[in-house]
Amino acid sequence: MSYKHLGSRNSGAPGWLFQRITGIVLIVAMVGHYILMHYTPTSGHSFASTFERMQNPLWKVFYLSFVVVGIYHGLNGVWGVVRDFKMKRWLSMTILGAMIILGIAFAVFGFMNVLVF
Amino acid sequence: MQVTFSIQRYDSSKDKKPYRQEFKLDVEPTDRILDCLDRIKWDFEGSLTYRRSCSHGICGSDAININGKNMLACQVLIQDIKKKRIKIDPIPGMPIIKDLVVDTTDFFAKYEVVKPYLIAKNPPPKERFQSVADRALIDEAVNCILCGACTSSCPSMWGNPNYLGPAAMLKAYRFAFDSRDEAPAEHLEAIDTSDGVWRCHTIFNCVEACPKEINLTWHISQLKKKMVEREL
Amino acid sequence: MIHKHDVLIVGAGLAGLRAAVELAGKADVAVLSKVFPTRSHSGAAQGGIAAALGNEEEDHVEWHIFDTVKGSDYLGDQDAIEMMVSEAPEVIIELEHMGVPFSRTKEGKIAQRQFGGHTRPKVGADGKETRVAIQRACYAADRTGHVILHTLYEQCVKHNVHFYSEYYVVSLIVKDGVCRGLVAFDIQTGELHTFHAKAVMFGTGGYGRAWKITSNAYANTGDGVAIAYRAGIPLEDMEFVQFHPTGLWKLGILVTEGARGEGGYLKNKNGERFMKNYAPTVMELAPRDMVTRSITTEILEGRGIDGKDYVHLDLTHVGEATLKERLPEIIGFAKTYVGVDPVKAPIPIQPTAHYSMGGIPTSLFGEVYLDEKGTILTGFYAAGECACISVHGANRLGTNSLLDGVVHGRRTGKQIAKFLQTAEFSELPENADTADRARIDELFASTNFKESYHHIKDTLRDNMMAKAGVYRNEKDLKEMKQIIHELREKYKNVGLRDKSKNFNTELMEVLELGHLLEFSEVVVEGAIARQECRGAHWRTDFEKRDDTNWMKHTFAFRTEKGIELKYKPVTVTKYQPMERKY
Amino acid sequence: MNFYQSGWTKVLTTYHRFAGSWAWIFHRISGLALTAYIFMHIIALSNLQKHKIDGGKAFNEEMALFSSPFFLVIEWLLFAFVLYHTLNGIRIVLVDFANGARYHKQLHYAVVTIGVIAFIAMGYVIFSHQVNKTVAMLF
Repeated sequence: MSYKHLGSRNSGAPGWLFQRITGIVLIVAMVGHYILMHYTPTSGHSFASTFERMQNPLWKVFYLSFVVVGIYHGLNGVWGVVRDFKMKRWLSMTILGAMIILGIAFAVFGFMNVLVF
Repeated sequence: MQVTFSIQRYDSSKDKKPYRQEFKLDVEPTDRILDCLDRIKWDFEGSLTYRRSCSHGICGSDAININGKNMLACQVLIQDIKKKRIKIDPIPGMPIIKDLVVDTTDFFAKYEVVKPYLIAKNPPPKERFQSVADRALIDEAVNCILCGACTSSCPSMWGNPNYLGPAAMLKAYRFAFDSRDEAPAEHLEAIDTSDGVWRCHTIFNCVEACPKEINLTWHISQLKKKMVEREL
Repeated sequence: MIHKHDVLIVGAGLAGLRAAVELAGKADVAVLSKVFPTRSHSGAAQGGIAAALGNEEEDHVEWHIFDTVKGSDYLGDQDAIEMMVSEAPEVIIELEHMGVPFSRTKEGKIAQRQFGGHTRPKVGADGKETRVAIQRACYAADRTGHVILHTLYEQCVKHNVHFYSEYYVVSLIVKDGVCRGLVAFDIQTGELHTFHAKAVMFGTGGYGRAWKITSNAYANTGDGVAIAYRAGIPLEDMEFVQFHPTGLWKLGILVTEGARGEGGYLKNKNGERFMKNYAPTVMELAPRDMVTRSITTEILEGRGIDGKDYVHLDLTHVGEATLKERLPEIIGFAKTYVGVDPVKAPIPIQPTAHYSMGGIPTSLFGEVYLDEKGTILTGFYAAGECACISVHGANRLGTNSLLDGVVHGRRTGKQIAKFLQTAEFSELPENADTADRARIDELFASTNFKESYHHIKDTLRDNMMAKAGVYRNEKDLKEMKQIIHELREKYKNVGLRDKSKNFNTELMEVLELGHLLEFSEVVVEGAIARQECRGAHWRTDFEKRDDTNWMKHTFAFRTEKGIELKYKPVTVTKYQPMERKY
Repeated sequence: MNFYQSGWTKVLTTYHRFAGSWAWIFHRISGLALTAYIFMHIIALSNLQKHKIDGGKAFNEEMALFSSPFFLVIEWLLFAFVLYHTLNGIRIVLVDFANGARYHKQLHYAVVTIGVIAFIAMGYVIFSHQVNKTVAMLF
């Protein structure tokens, strides 16, 4: 006898593993970000210092990846929450689609914030 | 000493919704909850219904919810519960047939999904050898009595009843990690789905609920690691 | 509703499931069980399953046969014992291949441990041969029954065996010497179903629930035995009921003999290992009937702990590591139920009703006898604890019960397969379920609750413990007979308070009580008649075993006038009775 | 027969919550909050895009607003979410890849202890500048 709901055959292994890897990456990035922002709280937040920092391509790469990894980790987490509820396939697929569009849109928007310099 | 039992009653053949009934009982601190249920049934309310058989925690019939925690009625003494008021419910997440008796059809259907049997061909004339260390790997997993306390305690299962649940995962582990099994992949494949092992969020409710003190989450995390190795 | 299957197996313990596995794929087989299959009480067996594998030390099938014959107090049929023990190694290997996770030796073979009554010859310094304990019990920690039961169920799942789980069988359909099926009700809906079959097999387990202190499950109410008896089948050797020496005090929960096999001591209130006075060569590893009597004697003579009705099982010297590895369940039980950590303190124990040697008389192949002369009832089979072949005689050796279940389940399965090659469906009598339907309707219709069934049950169990327990005498037994008569009268007025057909466990308990009363009378009747001391049947008004008059099996028949007893001689092949000393 | 089954919310609120379920609930809540925050953060920083026009004026004004005491408290709370999600994230990784499942409760208590200490320390860091400013103003 087989169970009526075998679930989708797609393995969740990559998603599960990337969630952990991106999590660790985010921890490192977050610590850096926090030190930077709070070590010199008055000057660190000013436009001048931000402008200066953004002239360095390495910082640009850092923030670009921060945006991508952050959005991925966040939305993948939300997707995990969504899948914890039994729902019709069309509904879960709609939610997934909306999340992907939202993710891409905000990634582009975030990129613009960085690439404007 | 006197203890109040508040028991959820429901007869699926006639009641629309469950209701609660209270019983006051003089008990000894060393009485089992099951003994108390028996006394209520025999002396007060003949229609109180629950499952039981071995009465010492090996058959797995009498998993119930006591004060919000899943446990075996025969394995908990009055003195283990520090309260004078004992709330008794059927284990959650499964349809109720009558009072404390739940429908376990789905639970066992999920168990069957993972191919819960040794897959091995061409047996040798004598026993298959297995080292003490290999046997130790499945030592905890073979203790499972299929009482359902774990699966019923899992928030992932409450949200998504299709989730296979910790008991089925443990069974998959028991065979996938048995050195004698020749097709671990077959057991693993069954749980490597969206309703399978990936719905486990290491909440540890199953570990708290297990009357045989099996650390199910540890076993599930071994399965996840094996799955990642297999996929990538 | 009528269901049709080639074979119906009642009871999903070791015997029933093993037979189902044997028949799966060869016939349309269905298993009925009043509890979900893995809840069967075979799962509570702890210590081990015996076979002369010789994995730990030299062993021979011959030695095992001898031990079983001697352990049975020479009441066991030696042809049956020989057959069972010879098949043992093969059957264990088969179980291992099915996936039973046995504990292992250093070389990776199936591990074995010592158990009561299992011995090997040893020539002492003085040239005399004595017998000392041998490691013969294959085990999986102290959960041997559990792992075998689950493995057999797994095999049934693999082979798509059809289960009717939570169906309670109420009667057999027998007509003109042919068993044609049975009547059962679905506990979940309360509907009565009729099952039509070519062959019916019972593997319904024992009847230990008739005693107050018992290691048996609530379910072990001897239903199969009583149903067969009502269907006109005699019962064999019912007076032989084994009391396990070590049950947890007051609760009767089993503490495996493996605890003594691992080196545990029995101590009285003086801290003395009293078994040296009763069985000097094997001490605590004497057969169960002897140890039980020794403990009971100690208690009766005032040497129980604090003068109470228990003695100590001391495991503190065995060592924490060994205990945790080999007896984890026992540690759990002791901590949960009596608040004792066996690593640090001795466990309070008392004898507990454990195993039913008697039951439905069968041939070596599980065919059920209709009388003491060997007439066979076509289409009906029995195996396991509910059957009496008789391999256990007057006293079963530890670890031989699982062996009995598996060996005879398998052999009966094979026999049924053979029978099915030629068998046809016999016609089902009309209205086969009328009587049962009437009985159940009557219970549902009862308006008053004149007698409480549990009061009758408690009275029965208390008295059986006191009067038909470890030690018996004529006066007590006759009183017991009278009590049962009175209780049977009261039972007629029992009614139901729960009128819902949905999962009515009260109805089930009432029907079970009827079965308890039915066979308890047979137990008492057989015990009154048997004027000797043999194995588990120990009469204080007789001094010893009487081989001249009593080397025979009791057959109890249900007649209009009451119970009629007849006898059948014991089959002796190689081993002549001798004094039973250890 | 109409089998009755309690709904998800009822079960979730009545079932006893052990260390592990608290950890899971907090992890979920903080995770969802942080995801929402990422989006808000990106929107907030979009003022940077105006710098070619206004030379960073809008951005600086926004930053000045954020350094007001009210937003400092909000920032401190945000840090609590970040902190918990980070520490429990480490706990989850230990459960998944190391032998953490055997010590999940101890790990949870460690997370809570370290979290509380770090939260207070961060409070000092955030508000000390404010305190310094206030002190400097008074004297």
